[in-house]
Amino acid sequence: MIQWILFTSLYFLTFSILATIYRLVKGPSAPDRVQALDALGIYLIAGIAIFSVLLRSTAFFEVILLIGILSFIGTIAFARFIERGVVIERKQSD
Amino acid sequence: MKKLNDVILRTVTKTAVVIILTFSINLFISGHHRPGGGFIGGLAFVTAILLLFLVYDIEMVRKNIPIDFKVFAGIGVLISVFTGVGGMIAGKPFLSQAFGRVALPMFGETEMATSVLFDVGVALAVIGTSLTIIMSIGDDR
Amino acid sequence: MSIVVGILFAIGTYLILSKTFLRIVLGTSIIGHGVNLLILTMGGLKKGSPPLRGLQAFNFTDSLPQALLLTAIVINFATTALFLVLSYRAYKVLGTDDVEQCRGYADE
Amino acid sequence: MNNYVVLPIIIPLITGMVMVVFKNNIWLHRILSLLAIALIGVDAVFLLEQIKTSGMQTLYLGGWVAPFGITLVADMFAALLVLVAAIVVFCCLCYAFSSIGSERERNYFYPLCLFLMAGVNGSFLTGDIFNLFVCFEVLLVASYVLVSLGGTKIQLRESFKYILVNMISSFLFLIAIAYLYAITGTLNLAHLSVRVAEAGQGGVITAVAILFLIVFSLKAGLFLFFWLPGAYSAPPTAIAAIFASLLTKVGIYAIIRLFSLVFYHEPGVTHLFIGILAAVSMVLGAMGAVAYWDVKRIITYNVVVGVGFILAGFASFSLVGIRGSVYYLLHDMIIKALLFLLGGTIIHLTGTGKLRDMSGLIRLYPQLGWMFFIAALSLSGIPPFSGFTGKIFVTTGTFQSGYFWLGGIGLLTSLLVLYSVMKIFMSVFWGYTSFTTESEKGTTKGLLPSMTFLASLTIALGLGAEGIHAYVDLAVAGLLDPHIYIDAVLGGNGR
Amino acid sequence: MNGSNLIELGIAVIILLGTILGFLSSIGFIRLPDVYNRAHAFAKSSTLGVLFVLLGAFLFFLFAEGYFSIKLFLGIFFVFLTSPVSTHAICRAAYYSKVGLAKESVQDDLKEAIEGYTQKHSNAVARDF
Repeated sequence: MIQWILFTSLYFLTFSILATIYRLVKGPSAPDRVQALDALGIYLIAGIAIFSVLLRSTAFFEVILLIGILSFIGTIAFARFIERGVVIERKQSD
Repeated sequence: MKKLNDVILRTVTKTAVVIILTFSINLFISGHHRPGGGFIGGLAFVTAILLLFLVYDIEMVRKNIPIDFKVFAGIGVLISVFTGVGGMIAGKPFLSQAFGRVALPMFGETEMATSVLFDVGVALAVIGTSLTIIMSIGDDR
Repeated sequence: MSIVVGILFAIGTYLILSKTFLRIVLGTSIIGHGVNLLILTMGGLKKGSPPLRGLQAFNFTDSLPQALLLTAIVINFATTALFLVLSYRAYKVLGTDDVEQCRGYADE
Repeated sequence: MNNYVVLPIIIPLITGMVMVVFKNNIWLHRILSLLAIALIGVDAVFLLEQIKTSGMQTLYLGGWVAPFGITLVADMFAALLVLVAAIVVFCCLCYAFSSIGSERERNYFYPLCLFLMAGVNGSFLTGDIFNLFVCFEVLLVASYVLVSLGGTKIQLRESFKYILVNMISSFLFLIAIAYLYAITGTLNLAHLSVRVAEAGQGGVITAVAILFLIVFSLKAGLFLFFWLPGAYSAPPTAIAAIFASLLTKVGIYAIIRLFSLVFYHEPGVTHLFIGILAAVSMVLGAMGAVAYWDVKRIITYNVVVGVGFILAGFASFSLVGIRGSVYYLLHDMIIKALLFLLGGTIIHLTGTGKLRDMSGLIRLYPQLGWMFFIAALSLSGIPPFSGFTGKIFVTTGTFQSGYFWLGGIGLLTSLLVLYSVMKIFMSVFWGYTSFTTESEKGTTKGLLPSMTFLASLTIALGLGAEGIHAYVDLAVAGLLDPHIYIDAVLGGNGR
Repeated sequence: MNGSNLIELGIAVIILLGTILGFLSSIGFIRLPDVYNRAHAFAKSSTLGVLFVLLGAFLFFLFAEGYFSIKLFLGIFFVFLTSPVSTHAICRAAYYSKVGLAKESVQDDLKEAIEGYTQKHSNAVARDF
């Protein structure tokens, strides 16, 4: 029963990821694609969490946190790039 | 030019950096028996500082962390190599590891191995080199 | 896995054969990942009991390729980073990121 | 169990890192780097004596025994190469003190040289194929930075291609390692040799061997040398000399080691292939050397010829041929460094690399001119100098094992090489003196001693070939009989 | 069906709820007309969905295995903290790089704010933002 529910939720997740990939490929503007990448990271986190429940293993928690961190930093970097044209500023103007 | 108004980002960054640093130290320490270790711990550390770079700017981070990261890398590799040399001095082959149990005042009895020192060296080297690379790309003149 | 290795190699080769610096760097990086995956695949699944006491599994992955892989990843990371820095400097100094314009010698 | 084996790798590593930490003190850098290289040389002499008296020296890192842990092996061949490499780098660094310029010195020139040295020594001494890869990468990363150090336009352009070619060959190397591991299940060289001998060298293993050959010939400049002239003529003289004398030789060492220890079962296929590649690269290199009228170009193409000649001796796979290869390899490392330093000095003096733009330099710099004359004769194998021993052994070896065409091409190309170098000599040093001391662009102050040392070394190596005979013979014996290596590494438990 | 099974079932339902939320937000991700609307769909319901899933995993390990995972807790906190912020950053970037609003949009408050600001500091350059 529980397994069945978890598998169903994995199916839902797969559909969501497919939708995100559609947006990633289609997305008319750059922010769309960045948004889709961020969403992909988030859904990946969810998938790993479901897997760790399925396998009853605590080994994947580091991965969850790591993907979270990396996707956050990547998104911020992209946002910086789109907004100002540079990723890291030498001296922030004031 | 006026300063950009990104209060939300800055506020969150202050918390997130702390979380990432905690996590990196966790990764680093767990490397002896579980996945983790010097390289990954070092990289996680770098991500924290990278976040600072992104949200603030290079000058500001440099002012607050006044360390030359190349020196960091050099010291790291030196530490790693010297842990190997330590085995040589004792008459064993290069890179021989020694470990024993040490009673620390707060943590009770802890396992201490020279490979941890090696890992410290690796982590320092990774932090140093990656930050040097990031700075040299971001620091265009 | 082998198919993925092939796809990665194909993408990487395509990118390397293109003209701009950044694409070439990305191509080498992607080929590097393909190679890492290849090593992992070549390690294969071993039969018998693992070389650790207290474990009862019968199928296990070979751990040596993983150690090799870690080293290879580190090296790949270092070379890619260096390559990236260098191509950035080359772009700044040469004023172009087109490989075609970097051909030959100015004095001949 | 011998900790001397690891010293040539960790001494440069430690000193280099100390230099990185104390980065502003150039004099400290100079003294420390010379000290480190000298220490390596002394250590190599120690190793030589130990190997002579008690056979090959091995070191199991961390005490893990052979097929499982990382092994370092020093046989005679490797120790000789380490010694010569130390000598060459010592001279090049002496040369660099007064020629490289303080800009590059401050940008970690000496530490990078030492890392390069660590990588080179590591790949000479390592006992398993993956660490060969790792050491290759260490030396390649150092060389990438050295090529682009200074950041002139030509350097950046050439280093981009250089890095690309070398990265791809590294990936091929990894692929070959992966296949080899999948087939044999081990990476230790001695263990590999045993496994391959057990299973027989089938078609698949031969294919992997050819893959390895392609990888190493990319690195050594054997046949696939298209990247070499650009990359070696771009950086400053001292760096180019180190590259020419060490980097290609590491590739050659890897080819010789692998194909004498592991893939020696099918000489009809693999060694013939090496022979053909060697012949082609000799011919093409000689053609390039004859065709160009530019000092650096001619010398660079001579590197390719040298690579071809060494491997021609190895391809014959006979006692005499391999002995010739070893002799010629040692000679080639010294003479190529000398030639590059001389060529760099000429360019430094006249401010141009074109042969047609200069003449009559010998009146102003007689010492330089005669040194170049010696180098030219030695390069093409005229008797009293060091090239002669190698050439005669290689040619005899190829004739003995029936590769008459290979030996013939070797002789023919050495004639062409003589012509190409004499072309430099005649047009640069001979003829009407158009330069006066006022119009020169630089001085030879501080540059001459290291070149004089190298030149006297090549004479000494030629005259005293008998003296190192015992060492070379031990090296050749180790190369011809893999069981010596296997027994030394695997000890009693070699299966 | 005893207690622990019931708890596990409840946790599974929580996870399912989370993924359904994520699924709905991904439909919004496809269907909505412009960046800002899509960001809205993603930032609200998808973050909530992932939080449900992670919370489910956290509770699962807390009750079924008796293992209080500080790492997972940190992860939940981190995702909860950063996901909206990154969406916010993207939206800002999109707005300042002049990605247009959808045709159906009726109100643009930020534009008025910016105009008001530039009128107030008329000597400031238009690139201020």
